[in-house]
Amino acid sequence: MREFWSLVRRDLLLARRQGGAATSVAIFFILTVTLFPLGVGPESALLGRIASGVIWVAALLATMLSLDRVYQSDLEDGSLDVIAMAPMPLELVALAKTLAHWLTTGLLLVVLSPLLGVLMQLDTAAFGPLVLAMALGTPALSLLGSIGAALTVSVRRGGVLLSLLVIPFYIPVLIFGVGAVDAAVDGISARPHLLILGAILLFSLVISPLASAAALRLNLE
Amino acid sequence: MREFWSLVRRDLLLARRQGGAATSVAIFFILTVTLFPLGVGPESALLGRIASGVIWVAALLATMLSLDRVYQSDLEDGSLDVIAMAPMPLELVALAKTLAHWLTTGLLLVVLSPLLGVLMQLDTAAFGPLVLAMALGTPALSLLGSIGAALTVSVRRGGVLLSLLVIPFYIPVLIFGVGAVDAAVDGISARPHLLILGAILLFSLVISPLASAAALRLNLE
Amino acid sequence: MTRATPDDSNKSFHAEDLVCIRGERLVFSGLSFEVGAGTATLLRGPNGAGKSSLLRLVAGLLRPAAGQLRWGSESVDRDREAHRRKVRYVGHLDAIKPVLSVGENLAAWAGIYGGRAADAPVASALDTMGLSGLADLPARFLSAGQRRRLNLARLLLDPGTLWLLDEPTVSLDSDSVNRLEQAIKHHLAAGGSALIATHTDLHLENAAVLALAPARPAIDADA
Amino acid sequence: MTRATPDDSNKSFHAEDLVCIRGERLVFSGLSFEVGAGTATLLRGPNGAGKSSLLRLVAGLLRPAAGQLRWGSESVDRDREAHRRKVRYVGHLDAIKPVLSVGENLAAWAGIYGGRAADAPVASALDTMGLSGLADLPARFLSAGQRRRLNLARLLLDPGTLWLLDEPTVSLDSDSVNRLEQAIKHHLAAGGSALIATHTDLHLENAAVLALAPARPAIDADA
Amino acid sequence: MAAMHRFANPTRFVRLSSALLPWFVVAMIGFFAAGLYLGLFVSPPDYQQGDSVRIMYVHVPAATLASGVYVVMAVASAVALIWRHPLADVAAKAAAPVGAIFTLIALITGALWGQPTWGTWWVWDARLTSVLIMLFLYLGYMGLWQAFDDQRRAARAAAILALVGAVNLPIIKFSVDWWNTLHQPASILRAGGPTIHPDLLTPLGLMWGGFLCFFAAVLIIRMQREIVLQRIRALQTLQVATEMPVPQEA
Ligand code: HEM
Ligand SMILES: Nc1ncnc2c1ncn2[C@@H]1O[C@H](COP(=O)(O)OP(=O)(O)OP(=O)(O)O)[C@@H](O)[C@H]1O
Ligand SMILES: Nc1ncnc2c1ncn2[C@@H]1O[C@H](COP(=O)(O)OP(=O)(O)OP(=O)(O)O)[C@@H](O)[C@H]1O
Ligand SMILES: [Mg+2]
Ligand SMILES: [Mg+2]
Repeated sequence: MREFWSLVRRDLLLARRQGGAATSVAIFFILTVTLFPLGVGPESALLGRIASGVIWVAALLATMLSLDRVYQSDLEDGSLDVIAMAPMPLELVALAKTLAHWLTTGLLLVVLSPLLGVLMQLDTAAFGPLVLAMALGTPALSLLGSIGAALTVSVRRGGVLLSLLVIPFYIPVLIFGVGAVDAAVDGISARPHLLILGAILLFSLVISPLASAAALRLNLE
Repeated sequence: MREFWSLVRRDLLLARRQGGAATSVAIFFILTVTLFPLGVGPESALLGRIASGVIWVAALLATMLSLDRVYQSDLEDGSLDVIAMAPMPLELVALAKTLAHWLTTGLLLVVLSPLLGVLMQLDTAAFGPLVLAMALGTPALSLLGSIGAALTVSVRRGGVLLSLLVIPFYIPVLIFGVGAVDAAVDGISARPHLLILGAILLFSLVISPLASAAALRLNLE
Repeated sequence: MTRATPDDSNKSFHAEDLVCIRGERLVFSGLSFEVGAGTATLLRGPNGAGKSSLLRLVAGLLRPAAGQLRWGSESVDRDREAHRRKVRYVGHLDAIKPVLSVGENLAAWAGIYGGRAADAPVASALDTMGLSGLADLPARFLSAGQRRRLNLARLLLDPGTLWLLDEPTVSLDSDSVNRLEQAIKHHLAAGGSALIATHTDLHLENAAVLALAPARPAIDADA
Repeated sequence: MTRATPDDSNKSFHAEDLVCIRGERLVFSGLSFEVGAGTATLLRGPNGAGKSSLLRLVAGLLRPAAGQLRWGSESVDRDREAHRRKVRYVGHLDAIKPVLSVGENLAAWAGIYGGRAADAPVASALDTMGLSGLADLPARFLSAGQRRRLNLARLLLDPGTLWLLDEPTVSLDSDSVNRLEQAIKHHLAAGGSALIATHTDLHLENAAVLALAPARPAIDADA
Repeated sequence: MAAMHRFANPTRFVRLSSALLPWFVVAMIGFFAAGLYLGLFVSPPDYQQGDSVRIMYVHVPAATLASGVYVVMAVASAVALIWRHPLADVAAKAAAPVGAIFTLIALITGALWGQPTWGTWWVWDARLTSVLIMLFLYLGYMGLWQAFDDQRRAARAAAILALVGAVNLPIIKFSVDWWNTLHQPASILRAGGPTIHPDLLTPLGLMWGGFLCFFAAVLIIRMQREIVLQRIRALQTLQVATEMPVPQEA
């Protein structure tokens, strides 16, 4: 496990140094959401109705756009060869890198989501469920995204193929994430949505390391 | 000018070979737009109201995401050194690469926008202005984006920083692009918006090659 | 977790009837050789003969289309993790992060390799490759030769048993080539072994030469 | 558009009092040298001495912190485009697109370089570097040495006047090194010139040597 | 050569499938002819929708087979990954474009049908949304195949994706249904879904049979072509081996 945490620490250090990757994800998230009042018009009733959807779509996009960081640069400069030969299973490598990805993107999205709720005139009653849903949903996004990132890692400029692969898998997270917030807005319990999000998270936690490791193995050849 | 067209042709060839970069941009555009109904719900009236905004935001994102293709891979493999030493001014190089970028992304967005109008339940009266506004707006997006791409080209994984730089410049295009469509929906003339979009395009056409070339020069050092 | 020190695996490494196919083209076939403990084998052959491919095969990064890799009589496939703990691969690519300093780059590898490497003094590895003055320099400022030296310094953190070096002398000045030769000799003297692809000369006594020619490999034992 | 053929610029290239600063560190200063028409200069020095930096300076990809570059008596800054038309730079990086075939890679450069290069038979350039059999192979399948040969073949499309080669022999097998030497000699015989950074030996008669040592460069004239 | 070994089994497949192919083609022509005749000329027009109801004879079989083909693909991928059966990859690769085309036909005929019946080309109904997502899954799968030039690696990557997709498919379907019932249902669809008249059932069944035979025939043709290509590649592999120059240096 020492190697596992070393790898996580390394990826965090790299993210911090690489032009503040984490802050850029945060700013991308905020900017995408602020584009909407500009695009859709400022009526607060309309904004409030689409708030949960817009925030979640922006979270999906922000996660997806940062996915190529997970494996790609390590493959390109040969680091992935060296990591793959380290004395730990490739499944653990994938998990460590996914964890580091979540810590530098998803975690920030969780923290920032109330702020965006304010910007989008979201009902204050829904802030709690929004944060909770984000806390359960974003790790699932990182885990599912890791599979796509690993599959396309040796494909030059695979970024857009990556989004094509990943978006269908993101749809359930989007739907139940939005569902949790909308339930709270409508005054019903968000619990069922949150439970389903939890189930999706557990499910991704099981398949992601396996599928990512298998994908990495074939891409190293 | 022979060199100019050779460079455009080369970039088009590369785009075609690189896993169908152009089709992937198209797919990304469609995917992003489909996420919104899933996020905000399927009611046609609501969707129709936010349609123009969503389509334009998706166009912005699709353009932005493909921007790193313009210079980055050429810098990373040393091709940009060789191109910069070719017997043509760097301004022309920037223009050629931007043109190739538009032909493989913006042009597709123009063609696809009516289809997305259908998906988003947009008023059919607005289809004409939507296509026109896209035809004027997307070249401006490529030109303005080229400046950002050139500025961030030597930053590893500069993708998100790039979006930070570029989004503020994209906002006028977004506002008048959406304005043109909404005017048509409301039954007023879209002409003033289209004229302003044309002016933005001309303006970008003048400053983009100059600024991009200066930024490239900086980054080659 | 057992550690691979030269002692606990005093067996020679064998390859038998290896076939390598890349991009659906046959690179070599029927290749057999042995790398004994304490010995080095130089891999030679024209461009495209398959030297890099062979090294990646032995490293476990590529799977052979046919053939076997063994430590003594035990097949590598039986325990791939043990194999990984024994081999150290330095390829054409640098595995250097430009945003980290020279010292941080090496420290990161030391952590990830765990075991002995985690406690290995990064400073002494840098020193051996003549990089001690540059430890705090961001790696993006390194020249081609300095980058390669940093990459080679990784070997010294935890030397493992079998070194797989792909053109290690590229971009190195003559002083650095000497340092590399010393490091290899030291590794061999400690019971390690090495398989080295190179187009230039490396001064190693008693090194076997494995000449690779597509589909017709041969082994002669001289320096 | 005037073309740079060896005839129309039968002047030697001069560098005077060059100062190079990279990443806010002084790499070298007060460096002066001359590369006459028909001659080659070998650039030597330990790793990090500034060979690659000097070549990028001369190529115009870096600006010197101080000092002057001249063709005969005419400063390079007066007409940078003419200078670009005269120099040909082959650096550490490959400038090879993995998705294009070997032939397409070279053809793309020929088009972009316009003038003489556009009409130059790509096939003959490939042949000279021993790549003729590989013209239709996607470049991503190339081995390290084959990639370098493809990169060098670019020089032959439109040779310009002054070749700037950064460690051109890296990864080349001995046969390819011969081909490269022949190509350089041919270029010199046609009135061209070359500035070549290398750690290995290149067999060129009458090549001057410019030895670079950080902040203390010196010129000796022998082979 | 060991590589040739792998094709012993495909050889048998080619023989068997070549024998079956004409039957599928004949059956397909028969089904289509009878189905189209009954559907276009014999069956009565719908009292509400008029003749546009006849689009159903193409729409419904295409829509049902669209997800059926994905199941075939996923099973083939599982076989390929677990047992490394050489035919399984070929089958999965051959099935994907057929499935994508069925999906596309369902979408296009659905949209053509929707215009006269609902007055709009598209609504975000749960079923339609699932079909759209299905199209994305197909496109991603085919894109991944294309992105690699080494067929062996492409096969493995695509198989991993197909399997992950298959286990995700129920979750996606479930979530889309949930999403649709959560919001007030798109009213037109509730009203518009016509119950199928027995007179329409016979031509529908015939057309369905025709589509199925079409799938089988195209699958066989594509698989055979893929096997031939694989053989050519294997031959080229060997040929390169013998043509390689033998270097002199030791
Ligand atoms: C783009 C638009 C459409 C799509 C993607 C679509 C999709 C589907 C799918 C997936 C099925 C198969 C359901 C199953 O497996 O049981 C289906 C069946 C059917 N569709 Fe559509 N459809 C579309 C438009 C329409 C329209 C406009 C109508 C007519 C008003 C229609 C009428 C039917 C009928 C009658 C069936 C068969 C009966 C049933 O299973 O309920 N569809 N469609
Ligand atoms: N990633 C790859 N995919 C497909 N084929 C490859 C790949 N890499 C190399 N090859 C092919 O395999 C053969 C052997 O390549 P390899 O890199 O092993 O040669 P090498 O002996 O290391 O040559 P060099 O001396 O030039 O480094 C070459 O003919 C090359 O075309
Ligand atoms: N991009 C850069 N930014 C800042 N400093 C750099 C950069 N590249 C190189 N340097 C520094 O400039 C000095 C000279 O580097 P250069 O690459 O010119 O050396 P070199 O003589 O080519 O060495 P080698 O033989 O290793 O290739 C080195 O000390 C290096 O630290
Ligand atoms: Mg090699
Ligand atoms: Mg150098």
